[in-house]
Amino acid sequence: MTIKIRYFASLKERLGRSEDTVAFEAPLTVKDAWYRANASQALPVNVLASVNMEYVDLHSIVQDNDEVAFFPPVTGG
Amino acid sequence: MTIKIRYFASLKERLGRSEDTVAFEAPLTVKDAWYRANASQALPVNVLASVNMEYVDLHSIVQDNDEVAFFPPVTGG
Amino acid sequence: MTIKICPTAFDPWEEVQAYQGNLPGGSFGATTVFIGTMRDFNDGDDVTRMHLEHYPGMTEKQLEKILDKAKQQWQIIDALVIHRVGAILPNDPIVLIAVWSTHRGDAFDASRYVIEALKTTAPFWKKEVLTTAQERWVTKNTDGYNAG
Amino acid sequence: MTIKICPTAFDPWEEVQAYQGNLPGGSFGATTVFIGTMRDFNDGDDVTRMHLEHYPGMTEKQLEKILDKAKQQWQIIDALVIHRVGAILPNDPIVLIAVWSTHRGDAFDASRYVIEALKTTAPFWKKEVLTTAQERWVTKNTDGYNAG
Repeated sequence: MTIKIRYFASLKERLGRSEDTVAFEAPLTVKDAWYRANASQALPVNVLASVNMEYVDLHSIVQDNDEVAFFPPVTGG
Repeated sequence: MTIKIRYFASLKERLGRSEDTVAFEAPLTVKDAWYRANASQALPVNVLASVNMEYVDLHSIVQDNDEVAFFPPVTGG
Repeated sequence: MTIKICPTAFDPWEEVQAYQGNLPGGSFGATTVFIGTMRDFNDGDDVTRMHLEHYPGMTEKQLEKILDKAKQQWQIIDALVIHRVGAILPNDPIVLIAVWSTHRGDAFDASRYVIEALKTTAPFWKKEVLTTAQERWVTKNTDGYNAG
Repeated sequence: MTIKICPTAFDPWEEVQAYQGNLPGGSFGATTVFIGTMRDFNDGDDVTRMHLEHYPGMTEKQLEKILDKAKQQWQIIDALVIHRVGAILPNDPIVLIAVWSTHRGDAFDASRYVIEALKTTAPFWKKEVLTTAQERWVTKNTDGYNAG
């Protein structure tokens, strides 16, 4: 099973890339997905996460083909 | 001493006139002014009153040449 | 701060666009506009037109007081108030309140204050003409916070 | 209910005028419009331009959820939300929220709700370019109720 992870805004700049693909077999949380892709980077404080464009908490379980995203607090409007 | 009294909207229609002139000598309240001009008509409930285009209560004393007005609750906007 | 009593129909968007064109660009971050438009129904009846009476002189004076109070309470850069008088048809704008400020909280709160204060203290009176040709004075304004 | 993500400059007054032209005349009594405009200063610094990033797909989805919630809570006839993305200059409108309703309380409350919800949940991010050529991400939105 695989998921796509996307990064936005300052987080994307800091990581130096806009997406990752992560393969997994056992059930994986959103937080686990971050550490699969960013072993050496602590999950930023205040980070927001979505799965398939809906906000989720970091303990949600991801499914095959999900699109996970991490991004800083939003500042539109 | 004289004052002008003006009436607006439904009150003007009911009285059938838009203004009166009232002459007086002793101190006169806004309420007194109404009864000088409308002896037979009770002061309407909820009526609003102004003197020289500022809201006043009915016990305010009028001065020579004041413009007094009576009108129903306002309904603009 | 500008107040206009307007005896003929006006286009609210053109008025605001033109007024904003005279404000220094880049100075304001928030604009709120409220427009009250004549509906073709009220209190369950079809309304064909309306006559809006006012007290010339006192109306302007009271509107100025309202804007002064708003300016004391909130950080406002500028404000425009336009109110129709005379014969009004359904779909005509009756009132326009536009407020410019640096931050949105001020513009929202001030414009809400101005319309509520206008509706309770500015001397305007509406008389409706129904499709039955019956005429009736509107006797009170609805509450803006719990509008029925 | 219409949501537009707009990569180029737009005229808010013309957008609202055109949109309202398609609504049935006489049906609405209240219109509120909020416009957020780019200022040429922020946090004490002069800002020359801004880049607005978003998450295509999620942004629209979240804005639709916000409008749906507003429609559940208030009596809304229609609403229009436009938000810029990409390169933005001072004095450019960034966001437009227009709400049409029968009574003013609904339009005011709904538009206030929509802008606050947009600012906390719609995935947009602003990066400012200062006159010093320094770039910085805006890290949080001001509180709309007690805007500093």
